[in-house]
Amino acid sequence: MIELVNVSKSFSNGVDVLFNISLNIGKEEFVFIVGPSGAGKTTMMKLLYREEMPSSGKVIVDRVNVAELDYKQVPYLRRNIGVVFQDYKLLPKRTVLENVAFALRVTGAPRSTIRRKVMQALELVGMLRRVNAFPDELSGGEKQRACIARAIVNNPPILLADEPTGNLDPTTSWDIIQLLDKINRRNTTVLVATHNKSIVDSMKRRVVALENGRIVRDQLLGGYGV
Amino acid sequence: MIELVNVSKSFSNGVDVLFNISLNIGKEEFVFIVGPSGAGKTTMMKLLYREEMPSSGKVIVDRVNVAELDYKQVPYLRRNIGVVFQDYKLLPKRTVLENVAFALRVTGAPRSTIRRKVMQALELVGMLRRVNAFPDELSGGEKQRACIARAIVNNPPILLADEPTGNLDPTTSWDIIQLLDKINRRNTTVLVATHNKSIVDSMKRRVVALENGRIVRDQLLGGYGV
Amino acid sequence: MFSNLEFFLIEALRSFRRGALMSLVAIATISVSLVIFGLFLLLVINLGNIVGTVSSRMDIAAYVEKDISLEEAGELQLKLGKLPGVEKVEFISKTEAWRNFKQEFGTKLELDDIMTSNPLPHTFSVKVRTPDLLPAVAKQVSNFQLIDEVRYSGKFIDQIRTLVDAVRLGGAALVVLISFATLLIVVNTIRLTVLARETDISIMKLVGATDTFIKWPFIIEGVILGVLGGLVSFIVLKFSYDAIILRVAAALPFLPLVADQRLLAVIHLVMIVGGTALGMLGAYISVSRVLKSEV
Amino acid sequence: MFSNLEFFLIEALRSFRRGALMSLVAIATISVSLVIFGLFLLLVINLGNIVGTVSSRMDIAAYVEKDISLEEAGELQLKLGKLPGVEKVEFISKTEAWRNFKQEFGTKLELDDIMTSNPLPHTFSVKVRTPDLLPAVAKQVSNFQLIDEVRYSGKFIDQIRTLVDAVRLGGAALVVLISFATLLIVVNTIRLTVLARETDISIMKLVGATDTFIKWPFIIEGVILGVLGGLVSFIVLKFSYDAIILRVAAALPFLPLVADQRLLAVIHLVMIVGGTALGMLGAYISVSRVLKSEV
Ligand SMILES: Nc1ncnc2c1ncn2[C@@H]1O[C@H](COP(=O)(O)OP(=O)(O)OP(=O)(O)O)[C@@H](O)[C@H]1O
Ligand SMILES: Nc1ncnc2c1ncn2[C@@H]1O[C@H](COP(=O)(O)OP(=O)(O)OP(=O)(O)O)[C@@H](O)[C@H]1O
Ligand SMILES: [Mg+2]
Ligand SMILES: [Mg+2]
Repeated sequence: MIELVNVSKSFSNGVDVLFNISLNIGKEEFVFIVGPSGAGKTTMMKLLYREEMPSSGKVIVDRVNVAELDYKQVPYLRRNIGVVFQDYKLLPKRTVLENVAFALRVTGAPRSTIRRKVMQALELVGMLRRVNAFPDELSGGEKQRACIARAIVNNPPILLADEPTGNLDPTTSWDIIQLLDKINRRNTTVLVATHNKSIVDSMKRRVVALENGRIVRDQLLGGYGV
Repeated sequence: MIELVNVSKSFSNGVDVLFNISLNIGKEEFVFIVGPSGAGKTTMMKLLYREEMPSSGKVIVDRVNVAELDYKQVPYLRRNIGVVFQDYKLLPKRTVLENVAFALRVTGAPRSTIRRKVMQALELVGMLRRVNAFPDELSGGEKQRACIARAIVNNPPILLADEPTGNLDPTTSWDIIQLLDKINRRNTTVLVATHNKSIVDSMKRRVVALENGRIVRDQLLGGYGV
Repeated sequence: MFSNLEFFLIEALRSFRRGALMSLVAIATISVSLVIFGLFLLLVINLGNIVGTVSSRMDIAAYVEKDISLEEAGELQLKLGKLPGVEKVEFISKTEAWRNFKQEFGTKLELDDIMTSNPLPHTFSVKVRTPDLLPAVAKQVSNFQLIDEVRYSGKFIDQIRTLVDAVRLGGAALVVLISFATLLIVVNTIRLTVLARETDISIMKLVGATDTFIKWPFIIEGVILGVLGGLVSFIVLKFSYDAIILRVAAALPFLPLVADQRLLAVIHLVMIVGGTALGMLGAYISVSRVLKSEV
Repeated sequence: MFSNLEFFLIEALRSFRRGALMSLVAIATISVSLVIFGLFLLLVINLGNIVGTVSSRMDIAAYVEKDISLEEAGELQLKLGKLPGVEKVEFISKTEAWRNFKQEFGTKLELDDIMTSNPLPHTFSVKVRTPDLLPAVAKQVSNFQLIDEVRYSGKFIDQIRTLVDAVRLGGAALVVLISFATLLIVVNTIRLTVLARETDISIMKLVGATDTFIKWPFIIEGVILGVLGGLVSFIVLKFSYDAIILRVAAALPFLPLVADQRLLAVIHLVMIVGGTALGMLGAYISVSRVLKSEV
């Protein structure tokens, strides 16, 4: 489903972030990306939905080389990849409901199904109570959950979750990870970048460890540390 | 140093967040605030530096009732309280260096001391490598560390850290907590709101647990759970 | 596309409402620049009109020395009136002319004592439609047998004609310039409101919105801003111009101000339609720019 | 306060540079509205000037019937010239007047055949400084013993005077209106750039900045935008006006356009200073508003 071949990334201001990354992730997989702050986890994910372009190498998502994708096709790629952004990226002047609905609206989904699916997704992340709140009126964890709801509302074949539990208490974190796991079992490829040691250790899934832009470990049934 | 007396907080749109909170924190203390997402941790901290006003009750910081403070005095209150915001609140068009320096500039500190203190603070959080980057060019953890550097650069007598390790790997998290501990030993009152169970458990400090806007536990030498 | 129209409309209205202060500031700016535009337009039209009227008052004097009967005079007047370019022909008999002359100089000169007979000729005063027709008409008039001499103040008319041309040209240039300026101000104002939402736009792109999908609500919002700006300026201009012509008509009744309701309606329409078009254009340009600069 | 000036300046320059697109858009808008303002000002000044010149050409005719010597005439001319409000006095002897008259009507009338003596009086043509002085001066002129009759075209002068007053008043009103409009546009433009940085302002407050500390860089930035907008508009206006008067002087040499370099310098100064002041004012108002609305 996802294939990185000798991918390197340097930013225009000369910062080198990824060095010769190669990685192959199958359709049914659930992968944790771990590594210290600044290792390049977020950057690697950004390559997949083309928020960033690789400096060299191939980024293949669902048999398509993302870097060579026509500009017009990018929105359709992105609709197939649900993303939980590390910094949420909620639209500030829209309520939680509208934010989540937006991801469905862009696909042209009919109004009736939108409302049903949005409420479902918000229920899954435990946010029914705050549907009409604006992002400014949410706690950190609530924003994070709204963002998760938006990422999954569309049932995308690929789900990228960048530090999805950074602002959640252990119980809620655990619920969210269970949710991601359930989604994975419904045939969705799931990538989770996280620093949450206890979750990685107890899930026993494939772990890819980045350090200074290089893959230093790729382990099935791995843990957070070595 | 900090005293809350029967504090309640409802937002103007009718959401009740804090109910009759009373709390007394001494000058030398290091306190963890824990509780599920949406419990009211951030709101409680906002009352201390007057980002929010209490609906009722007294909020006393350094013998002054914050709610009755003259508008002109608020900046001086805030200079005495270093805050690590949960959402960082870095100025987007300024580099890391400028962001941290800003907290000193507002106090009218001389240029020479500013540079020295800023570099010191950035070194403490391990951000010397990225001093000239803009917030947009930082990883999640780097933003968080820049925000921590800004909060401590001024050596404020009170330090509020709202989820300061949410985007940091366990090693860096631990370094940051050690740093906060060191700052506390230099006679600074430190409040840390966090979901990081392992840190709270191993630090063995005073723990205040919030749930649905009420203090459900206040324990010296406590842990994350009961 | 069109199934989304309702949604886009709702979107536009919402963002309009939620960014109320910015929207109001934008509308105020648009209204103000449209009012200036309208005032300029009316000023130029009126100037053209005034100069036009003044110049149309220029006439040709055709003298007949032979004593002619009233009948003959009437006949000639009719013929002259039928010449192309002629607006009006007046007949001033030599008696009348003499009376006028005496009125001008008479009180102090005992003219009747000095002169036994009236020395002045009969005069036809020929008004032409536009001053540039003067030479041609004068030539035709002089071709009539009865007419002995034709006069018009050539140099003065030339000056007036140049002035009229200059005012018309200058006015047109000014209108073009002000249109351009208005366009710039309106487009820029809307661009500022769009630039303020760059972050929103980048988020929309990241969650899979196509450029078209993002554009429409902005364009509709631009149209709303433009329409409201146009309406406000229309109201301001209408009432102030009505007040102005009333006052001017009272104070300077001889000044020919434009009060043709149909022309005014057209100008007002231009302002509303112009505001709308500019709002749309401004939004389109700005949002396209921002979209291109985003990932 | 002033120890911070350097810092504020650097801050302002930085935010100006980093928000380059917005700044450019703002400067463009400000320039455009100032150019319109300047054009309007020049238009009104020139209109006033033209009407003023035209009306100053109105004169009083004073008739002397008695035959006077050239010496007497010269003396009288001198005395008339010394009356307050009088600009220029011309003497047209009866012979000259008769020659003019004959030139006007003469070719076709054998006047000399009819009249043995010149029936016209000597005439002094008295020009006054402003048309409203006409009645007073006329009265004084008529008090001279030698003068038999004094004439000026009262009704026409009244109309001209009303017109001059109207143009002056209307011009002043227009200038006030356009000044106000320019003010609104500039202030609003800057307000839009400030509104776009509400978040920045709230963050600054949260890390302990006083309102004054936040305000200054914005005000300096407003001044920079205003100065640059003013300079651009000054350059545009200077060159276009120079081009216009050259062309008009060639095409309509009789039109008295204002080319007084000192007056123009004042207008240009007004634009630059005005731009600066408006930039400052706009920034001050907007940032104060935002500051008040923030925590
Ligand atoms: N736009 C950019 N321009 C320049 N450097 C960048 C940019 N974005 C990221 N970087 C740098 O690239 C490195 C990797 O960033 P990335 O966000 O991928 O880290 P990460 O692994 O997600 O870290 P974290 O766990 O802290 O979120 C960081 O040092 C960061 O400063
Ligand atoms: N401005 C606001 N208006 C309305 N409700 C608000 C506002 N700010 C916060 N709330 C609500 O108050 C409750 C407590 O929020 P708070 O941010 O204090 O939670 P928290 O304990 O910090 O949670 P987290 O761990 O997720 O950050 C939440 O339900 C939140 O939605
Ligand atoms: Mg990251
Ligand atoms: Mg919080």
